[in-house]
Amino acid sequence: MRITCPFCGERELGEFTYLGDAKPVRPVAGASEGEVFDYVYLRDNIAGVMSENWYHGGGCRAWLKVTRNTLTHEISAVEPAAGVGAAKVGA
Amino acid sequence: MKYSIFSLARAALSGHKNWQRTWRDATPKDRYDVVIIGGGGHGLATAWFLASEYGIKNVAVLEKGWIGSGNAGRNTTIIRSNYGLPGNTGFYELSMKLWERMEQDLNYNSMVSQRGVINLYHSDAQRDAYARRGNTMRINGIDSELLDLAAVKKMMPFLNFDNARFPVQGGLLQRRGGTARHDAVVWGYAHAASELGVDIIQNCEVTGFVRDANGKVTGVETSRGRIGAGKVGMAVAGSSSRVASMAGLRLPIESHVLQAFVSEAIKPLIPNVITFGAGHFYVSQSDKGGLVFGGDIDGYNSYAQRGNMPVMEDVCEGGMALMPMIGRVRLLRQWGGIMDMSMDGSPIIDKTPVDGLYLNAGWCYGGFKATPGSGFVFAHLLARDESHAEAARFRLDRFRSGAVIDEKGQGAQPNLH
Amino acid sequence: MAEFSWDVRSPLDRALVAGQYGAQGDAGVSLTEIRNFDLVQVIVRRGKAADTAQAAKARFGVATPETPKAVQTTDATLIWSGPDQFFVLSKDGKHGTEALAQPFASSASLSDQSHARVLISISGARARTMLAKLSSIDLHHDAFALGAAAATSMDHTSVTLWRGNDRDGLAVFNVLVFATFAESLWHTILDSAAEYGVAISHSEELA
Amino acid sequence: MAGNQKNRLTSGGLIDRSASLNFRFDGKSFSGFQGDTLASALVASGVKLVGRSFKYHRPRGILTASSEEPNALVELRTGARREPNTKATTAELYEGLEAASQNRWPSLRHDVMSVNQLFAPIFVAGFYYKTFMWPAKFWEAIYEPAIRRAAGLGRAAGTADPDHYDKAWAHCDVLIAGSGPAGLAAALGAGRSGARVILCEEDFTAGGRLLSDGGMIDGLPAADWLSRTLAELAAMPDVRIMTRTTLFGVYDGGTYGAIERVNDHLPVPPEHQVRQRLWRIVAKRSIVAAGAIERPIVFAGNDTPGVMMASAMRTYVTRYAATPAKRVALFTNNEDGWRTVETALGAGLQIAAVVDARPDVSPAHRSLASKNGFTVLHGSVSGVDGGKDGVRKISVSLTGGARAEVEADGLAISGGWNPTVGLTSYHRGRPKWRDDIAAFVPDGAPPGMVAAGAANGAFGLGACLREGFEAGTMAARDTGRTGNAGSTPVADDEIFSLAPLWHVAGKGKAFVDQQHDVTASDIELAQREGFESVEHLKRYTTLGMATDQGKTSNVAGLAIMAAVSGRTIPETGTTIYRPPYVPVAIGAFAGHHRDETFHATRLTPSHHWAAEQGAIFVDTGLWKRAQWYPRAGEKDWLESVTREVKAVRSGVGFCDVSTLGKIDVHGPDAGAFLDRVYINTFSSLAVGKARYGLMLREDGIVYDDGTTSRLAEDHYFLTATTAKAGLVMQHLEFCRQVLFPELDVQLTSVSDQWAQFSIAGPKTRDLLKEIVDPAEDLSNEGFPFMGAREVALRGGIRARLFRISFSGEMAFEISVPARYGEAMARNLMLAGRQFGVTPYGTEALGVMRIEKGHIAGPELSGTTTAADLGLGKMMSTKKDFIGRVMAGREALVAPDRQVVVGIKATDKARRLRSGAHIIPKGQTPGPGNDQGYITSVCFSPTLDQWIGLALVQRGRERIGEIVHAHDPLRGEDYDVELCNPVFYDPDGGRQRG
Repeated sequence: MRITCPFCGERELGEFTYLGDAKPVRPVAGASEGEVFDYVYLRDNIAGVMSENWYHGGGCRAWLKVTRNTLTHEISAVEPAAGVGAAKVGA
Repeated sequence: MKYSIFSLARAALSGHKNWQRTWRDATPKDRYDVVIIGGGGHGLATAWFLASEYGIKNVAVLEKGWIGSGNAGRNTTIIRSNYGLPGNTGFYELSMKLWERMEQDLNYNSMVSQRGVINLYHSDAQRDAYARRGNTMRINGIDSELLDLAAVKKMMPFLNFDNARFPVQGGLLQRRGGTARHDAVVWGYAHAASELGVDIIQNCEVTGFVRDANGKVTGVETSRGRIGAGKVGMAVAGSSSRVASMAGLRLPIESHVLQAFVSEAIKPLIPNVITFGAGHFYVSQSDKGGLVFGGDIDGYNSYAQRGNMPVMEDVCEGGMALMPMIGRVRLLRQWGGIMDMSMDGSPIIDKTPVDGLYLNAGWCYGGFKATPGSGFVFAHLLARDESHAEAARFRLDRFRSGAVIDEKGQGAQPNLH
Repeated sequence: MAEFSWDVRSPLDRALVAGQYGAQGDAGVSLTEIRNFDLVQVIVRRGKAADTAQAAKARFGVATPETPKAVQTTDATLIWSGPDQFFVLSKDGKHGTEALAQPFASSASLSDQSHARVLISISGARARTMLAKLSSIDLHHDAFALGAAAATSMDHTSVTLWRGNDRDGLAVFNVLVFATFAESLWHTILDSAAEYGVAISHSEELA
Repeated sequence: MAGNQKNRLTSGGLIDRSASLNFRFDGKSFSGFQGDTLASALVASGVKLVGRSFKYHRPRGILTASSEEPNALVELRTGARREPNTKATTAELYEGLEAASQNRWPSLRHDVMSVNQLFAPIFVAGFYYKTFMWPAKFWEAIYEPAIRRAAGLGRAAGTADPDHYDKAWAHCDVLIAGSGPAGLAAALGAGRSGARVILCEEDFTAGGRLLSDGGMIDGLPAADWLSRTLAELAAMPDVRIMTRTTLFGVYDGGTYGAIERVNDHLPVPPEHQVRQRLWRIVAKRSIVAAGAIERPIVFAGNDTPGVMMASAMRTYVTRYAATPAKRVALFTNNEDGWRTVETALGAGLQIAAVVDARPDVSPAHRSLASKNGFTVLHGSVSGVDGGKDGVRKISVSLTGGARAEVEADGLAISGGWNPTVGLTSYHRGRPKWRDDIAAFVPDGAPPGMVAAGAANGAFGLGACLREGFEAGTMAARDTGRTGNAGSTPVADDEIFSLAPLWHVAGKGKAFVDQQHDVTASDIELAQREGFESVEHLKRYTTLGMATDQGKTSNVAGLAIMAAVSGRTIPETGTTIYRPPYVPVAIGAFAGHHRDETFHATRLTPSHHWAAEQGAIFVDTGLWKRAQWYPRAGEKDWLESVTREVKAVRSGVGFCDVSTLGKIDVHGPDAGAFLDRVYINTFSSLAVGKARYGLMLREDGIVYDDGTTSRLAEDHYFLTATTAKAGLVMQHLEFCRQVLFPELDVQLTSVSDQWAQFSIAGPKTRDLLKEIVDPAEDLSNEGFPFMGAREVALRGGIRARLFRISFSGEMAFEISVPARYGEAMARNLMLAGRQFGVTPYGTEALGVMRIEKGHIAGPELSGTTTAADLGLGKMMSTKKDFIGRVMAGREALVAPDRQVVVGIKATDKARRLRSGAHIIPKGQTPGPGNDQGYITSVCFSPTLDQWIGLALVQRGRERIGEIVHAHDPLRGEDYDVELCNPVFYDPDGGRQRG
């Protein structure tokens, strides 16, 4: 598998680390135990197109949101995580 | 039809024309007391134990392809009961005891081979962790031995003891562990269950659940029509989330790909099952002569049943680091299976929040060794509506309560288990 | 009172043996360790891209690299090292952490990496062939042109790689590797290069 | 010259007759030429019997001339380089080659195990599943060892592989598998268009079937066209032809695996060179031009030595000038097979007869037969007479029912061709059936891949060239290369007229899978027993699972299955194709990652200094760390470690702790950020102070710990444990980039920038005063416990100084830029000489932390909570942080959890061991009373006894209780007392003083 890092270009799988489904959003402070449980433990485990967190740790150390098909491993989009590129915020 | 050397010799005289089907080719009935989704080892074992142990014979096993086409037919055939945490320890030993009588129970030679499983350690910390685990096993009446370097050298003189990056210091040995012929386990359960009246229905894909007004599951929709059921048990590891979602359930499970490898057949080289403690590699040699080996999962969600090169290389690097004698042995085949990776690395055998639907899932990459035990306790749950004592901790609600069974201590990150 | 000597030792001090290694004859690969440099990691703060660029322009006379490339000035090289960040490679404290603290005070965070990396310059007729054993990225002259840079891995070890000016008509590849991994990677490089013949040296001068 | 090449033609062939090579097979000397394979040299020498089969030990010869060979497997080379199951058909001949036949005893000609053939009536498919079950204990003791010894073909060396391997990457626009006409035409099309091209050819010479079958291309004889084309391609700088290289797999994202046999054609690799190289090729497009494999027809006796694929026979005759037989019969069901007759006649061989299963034969062939005096029989070969010494006579069932016999010493078979669909099917693409050629062709190939030529079912030479050229040109276009591709090479197309025939009924064993001894009747039996799915068929009979991966057997097997089950072949379907395309040495996948270079090694800044001191090193992750520093006269590690601990406790010592993860946390929101990742508060930490912090995972379990110092308003310096350093950095980046993108915070790993030393002991301050600039105030007031700031050292360099203690002593940690690390160690020795300064290793570090009750790796097991570790009070209730909510779950706050306590044996002389379990005193150990276990132990020189830490149920409530330590693995049982985990200076006076 190869992932096209938006910063580095296409790189081989070995440079990346996987975390998992990018859809669950960390509940805000004060969320109930049930909400946090859902975030930490339950997964849609999609057979198809899924949005995922990957880390380009063997490269530019950016966290990436990768849209990938779990049936074919086809990658259709790669975006930086929300906090990458913060230098340009407000520019 | 009873299998034996005598029946074989008799059949030889007639040119083997008289053999019957190993399991009946059943057509679905309208209704069964229990319908089991999934014709893998676990589903078939469950059916056999329902029929043989709990007297429930009006049972169907529904398989979307051919029986054993999932992980039962695609694993590295290792059996062992060397677990360290309450919940796992007793359960896997129950399973091991059932392995030890399997051929006689089923009248089918599944080649259960108790050749020993050794986990090598390479540091004091690893030794201590194994000692803790081995002592747990002994306290639970399970055989376990802590070997020092000299004992390991004697047993496996072919390991790299001279110039290893992470020298072997010793190992934790379970002599009763070993291997079994994976396909034969499936066929054996199918054969024996079919003889007791269980219907094994292949090419029958479940497409939905039939629910009554109260939401109770009363049957399944399939590619071969609607089939009524008193209870429905799911044993579809690899596809658990997909099937559960038809009943509106989200599970603490991710599907990941695990690769396995086999080499060309060679004369006996490796006598036992070996796991490398300083890399991702484990190996045994099949009776046919191939080295069967594997390592870590690829590490990302996948239903594609194929792996990628980095992990293949990683596994072979581990193999060469541990036993550089295999350098010129050739890798013959590589395959990938879908693992039901749970959030704590341990299985789930429980009722679901949906009445009438029972779950057997989350086996990670350890499901094969659990086959008889899983069938036994799942049959118990289906028959008695309560967990078997040895499966009482495999609850679905343990993630909510925090009573997880996390052997590796990696938390809610399935690809690290 | 004891007299303390603070001699600087490169992490390759023991491993690097200057001279010829591997196959005899003309060396296909030249390895030169650059031993004396200042390296500052600059990470731009939130919303400060423009301020940082301005500060860099004032200081170095060039724009900060916003894509994977290395920009050479008369006395420094700015090397892209990730989104919102770059290295400043220089000598003799001219653009060291202390010197840069003031110009970037309000716009970027600085971390001294001068001792955290080893800098190896790789050239020679077989340099690309040899690097194909270590690097998964495409180093073809079109795909990795003069001034191209990459944050990547060699043999599972993180490196910063960039192509400097050609020498004798041949490409020069510069590799920054973490200091504690350096000896290990050095041996791997030597193993990979041995069949082509290796000329080994070290230098105090930035290329 | 050894051996007589009696079957070598006097001229022709692509062999170098000036380079004669001697070799040995089963101890006997032979000779061949440069350019031979082992198989062609054996053919030339008249050797027919080459091996024994897997189950029945039947004599076997050479069936093919390529990598699909099922029978001619040998052990190549000797000693540590012995390679079992090596295909003689692909092994290049070299001077001094040694090969031995396999799976026979005592000799190939007289193999005792051929007695198995007598049991053949019982040894049918799956017989072992029905027997060997009684008595139960006999399986491991008797049956299985016998089965294992009998199975397995060749013997591995059993000793470490002495050769080296490496791995490399390559990148291209267009990757081509195969250098036959289609592959070369593809390379021309792509290369002329300007694409970067890599062409992999598994053979040692490019050309594919052109080398055996010739033909005319662009008006030139194939050989001339080949050399012209290779020259044109060689002149293109971005076209690379890799011979001896097999493309074996395709992986996601256009990554391909290939194995290059760099030096297998030599007795041993030259110095500094590898045996084989694994290539990871990244290609935008790929073209499978890997040709097709001729398939046998299954009939009784089809495994007799001397039965050979018709195309292989052409290869031996044309390419190697070696004649497999003198009087050849051909059994064909298609037009292509007849080319073997032409080739044989051209080489002066006799044709015994042609058995053609088709109703009609062309007039041209009829006249060929009459001109050369051989008969054409319409029918099928139904039996073969012969044995170890080859074919003698062939029985033919004629169309219409009559029988005929033909005397011949070689039988060529041609059952048609199967396109090589492996590479196109590895992503679960299912090949589709084409009736006109009665074969599966590629379908559902991975993205970017196409098949061309014979691999795509186009068997004519002209079609191969056209398809290849078109595929090459299109692939180049797809990658944006639009140069002028010129025109396609042109050749005529041969007629391919085939009447499908898979199996001829007859008496005797008819083999489908020759290597695994799977017969047609085995397939029928499998069907009878309900193994109807092709995957069941494969698994039950082992069809196609041998080292040839069923290349010559799979399609025939499923055709027979289809026939007995009344289904069509496409309904029956194929099994799933799995890589690698040919078996690949495990060593090649490992490359240089073996022995000491299995993984990288990380060295601390003072490593070489420590080595000079004679330190013993321990592997900690990738690190080598000094474990202890033995001194002359010390009898064991314990004595050294005890000395080091005493030296610290009574004076001063130092230890390199640079392996800790060190992270600069910068930015206006750095404090707020740390508040969210630690359970305790850091935003309130004063500049110049350090604080111990604990991090949880989101599930509420402890992740890591360490001290973090505030060096400036917007700059914290965070440390993580050695084990978790990299993971913590990744986790913090996740928090920064994904969870809390709104915070203005920057993270940089500075682990390698700083050499960090722990200096501990009551004389620490005295030592520091020697080395720190006198202007720095190191007094308790000027630099209090948990102070942290930059200081100047004598000699002008700057350091970071932290007053923190892991040992319970008065202690500092000092950081200097890493290239001063070695100097720092020397200077500490110098500065501390008058105080008896002692370098200590990780063991002494461990002893002191246990004495002080500090938790470390064994307690941070990934299952313990902050409260389990006695750190529950650190958990802030005033803020949100990672893991806060889940940490409150019922089972994580249950009162009967196992928590950290100290333990000491009631018998002071007793040694403790980690991993022993804790059982209430007086009870018999069992699952119901297993209350915990010992996590860490050490011999405490301070207390003069072994002490430890343990996780014990309700441990803190049970301080003072005597419990039982149970260690059946090591046969030890003894009483221990649960105690306060802080054994040493519980009030902390020493570290604060």
